[in-house]
Amino acid sequence: MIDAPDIRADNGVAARLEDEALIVDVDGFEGPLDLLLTLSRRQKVDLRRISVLQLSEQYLRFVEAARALRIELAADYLVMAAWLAYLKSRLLLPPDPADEGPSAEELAAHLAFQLERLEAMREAAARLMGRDRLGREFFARGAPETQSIERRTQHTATLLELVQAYARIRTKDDFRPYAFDRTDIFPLETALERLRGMIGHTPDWADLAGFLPPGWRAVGARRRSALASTFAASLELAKQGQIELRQSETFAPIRLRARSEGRA
Amino acid sequence: MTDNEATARADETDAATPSLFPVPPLGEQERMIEAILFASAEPVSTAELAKRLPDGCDVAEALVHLRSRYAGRGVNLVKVGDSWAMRTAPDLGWLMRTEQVETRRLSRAAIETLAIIAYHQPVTRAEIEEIRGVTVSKGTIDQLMEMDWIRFGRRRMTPGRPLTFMVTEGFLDHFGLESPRDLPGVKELRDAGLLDSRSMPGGSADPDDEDDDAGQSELFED
Amino acid sequence: MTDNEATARADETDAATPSLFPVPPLGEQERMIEAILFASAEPVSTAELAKRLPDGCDVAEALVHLRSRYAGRGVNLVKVGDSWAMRTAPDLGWLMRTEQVETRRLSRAAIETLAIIAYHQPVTRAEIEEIRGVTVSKGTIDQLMEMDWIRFGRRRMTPGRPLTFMVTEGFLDHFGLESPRDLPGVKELRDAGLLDSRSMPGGSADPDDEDDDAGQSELFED
Repeated sequence: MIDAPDIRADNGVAARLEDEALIVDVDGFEGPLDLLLTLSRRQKVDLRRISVLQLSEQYLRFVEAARALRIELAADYLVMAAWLAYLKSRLLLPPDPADEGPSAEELAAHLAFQLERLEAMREAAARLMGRDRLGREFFARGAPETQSIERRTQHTATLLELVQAYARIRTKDDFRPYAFDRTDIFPLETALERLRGMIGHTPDWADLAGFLPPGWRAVGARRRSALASTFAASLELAKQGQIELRQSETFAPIRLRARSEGRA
Repeated sequence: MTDNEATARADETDAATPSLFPVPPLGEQERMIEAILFASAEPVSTAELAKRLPDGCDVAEALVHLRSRYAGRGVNLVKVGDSWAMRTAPDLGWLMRTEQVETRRLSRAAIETLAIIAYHQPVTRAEIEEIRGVTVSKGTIDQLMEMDWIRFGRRRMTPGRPLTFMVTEGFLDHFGLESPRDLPGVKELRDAGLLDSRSMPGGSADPDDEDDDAGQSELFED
Repeated sequence: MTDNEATARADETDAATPSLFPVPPLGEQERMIEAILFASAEPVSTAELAKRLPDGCDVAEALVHLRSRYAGRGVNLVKVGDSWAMRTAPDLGWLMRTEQVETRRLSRAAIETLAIIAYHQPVTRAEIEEIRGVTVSKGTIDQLMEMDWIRFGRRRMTPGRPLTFMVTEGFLDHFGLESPRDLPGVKELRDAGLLDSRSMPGGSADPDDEDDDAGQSELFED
């Protein structure tokens, strides 16, 4: 640990022992403000008269000691250390008239206010918990009376249930399996139906592409989907013996015609 | 409570063991029995009362006084077998009727429908179904209407001019809300630890939620 | 009851449903309220009492009488927010060992968060964090909600429209408080400026501060 020259010369050893005790307990602190409040008690003065400069030094010394002991402090403790180092330098230097924003004294006063407020809330919490409490010092009716003739069912819900229901829907929504956009899909069933209706009028060889429904003929995803479905439908009809298919060579247009009894 | 009371109480705690303390005055014994009978879930026997009161108390005598104190009141001290209990005066039984209202939780379908209306109002039935992913039964809407938690809003100016639903004053009142805008968003719920993340598949839910919330605040933007 | 009273009251109710029944005398109204409050373990609101009593009853007046009747008794009439309840006298707590319930132990963080919400309400999560100097863990808010000690308040009308938290009637009941104004030391704290929401001068100050104070003083207005 480094003894900076500005440390009060009061009992250095005792202070160091106290620091080490604090470091061991660091997990017990509820953040840097809590630690500062504990440190401030060493000054044994009213929080309104606390020396923020001295407190900053105490805190920085604590952080230094932790570093020396290779104890890792959470980030918020280091952020506070950086801020206090800045505040300390501002408090020690003569004020720069060009400086904008709050003065070092204002910042220090705010820190003192925060500590005072936190301590006040701690005390208030203790007083609150120390009050006479229902089920401990005073009691409600042990046997509430609900004898009665009329029965009426009434439904109810709490706000928590309501918002949780909503959250449940929304989160379920987030995880709904990805569904294809159906607007660009030409289903097989539709193609089959369409083709079946048309083959009666197709005694001669006709190009498969000619059977695509209107609106699905332009090049693109819709045409690909319609073509695939219509082709699959034509295979199905061929299998059922209702049509004949022909392709002169690989990649040549596929042609089809109705299968007539006479030709068979 | 005052310090005096605290001290007094600490002193009296010892009273059950052979007592160095004076027997409390009869009026005080009456108070004690009154409190015990009030707070007890079951009728309390004279013997049990004697055991719980400080040594030297005259339970029988105090009960006589207490009984006459409650005579003709809205609540009476009655003897049930060998025990004592406080009971509503028989002539006021009719007042207890509303006590018997049986409250049941809303069904899941109803609460989800209600939540969607609250968060998305004014909203059409088709939109509710779109969000829930299932059809909304007429019974659900009727139930929520009957509870005076939802009402019809104006018609949507779209083909078919569908009706919309909104929540009512009664809804806001029941849920202690100033306006539907005060409903927390999904992200706020998560931050408050009110979302059961176990129910979410995969558990890597978070990145999507910002969206949700944005959607909602957008919804309520003026 | 006298004929005079009956006539007087008949005049008053004409506006509502013309009642065929005379208003019960005040003593009888007191009995009815006594019975209702004894029968319920939960506080009952003034509005609910008025609803359950016959038309034309003066609930507020009857409550005043009932309260003084039970002053100093083993069971007292207490006010909880806008509601009323019968509760055993706190100085007799030592007698009630058998009725005592183990309350869940709260963490220090939860206790402090609760106190901050009670004293600063309506308060946002960011403000709680500003006061404690650490983030509020998810479990804390969740736990306090589940105990029915805190609830959502209205949103703060500032950028981001953050939610606020407030304490509930259940909180007041548990801690024997008539209203948040009766929190221990609240006046001293306010006078000392310790309930002001003051943020770091010149820092990335919350623009909500003006609004803060408005919300709070409104709450504690007498």
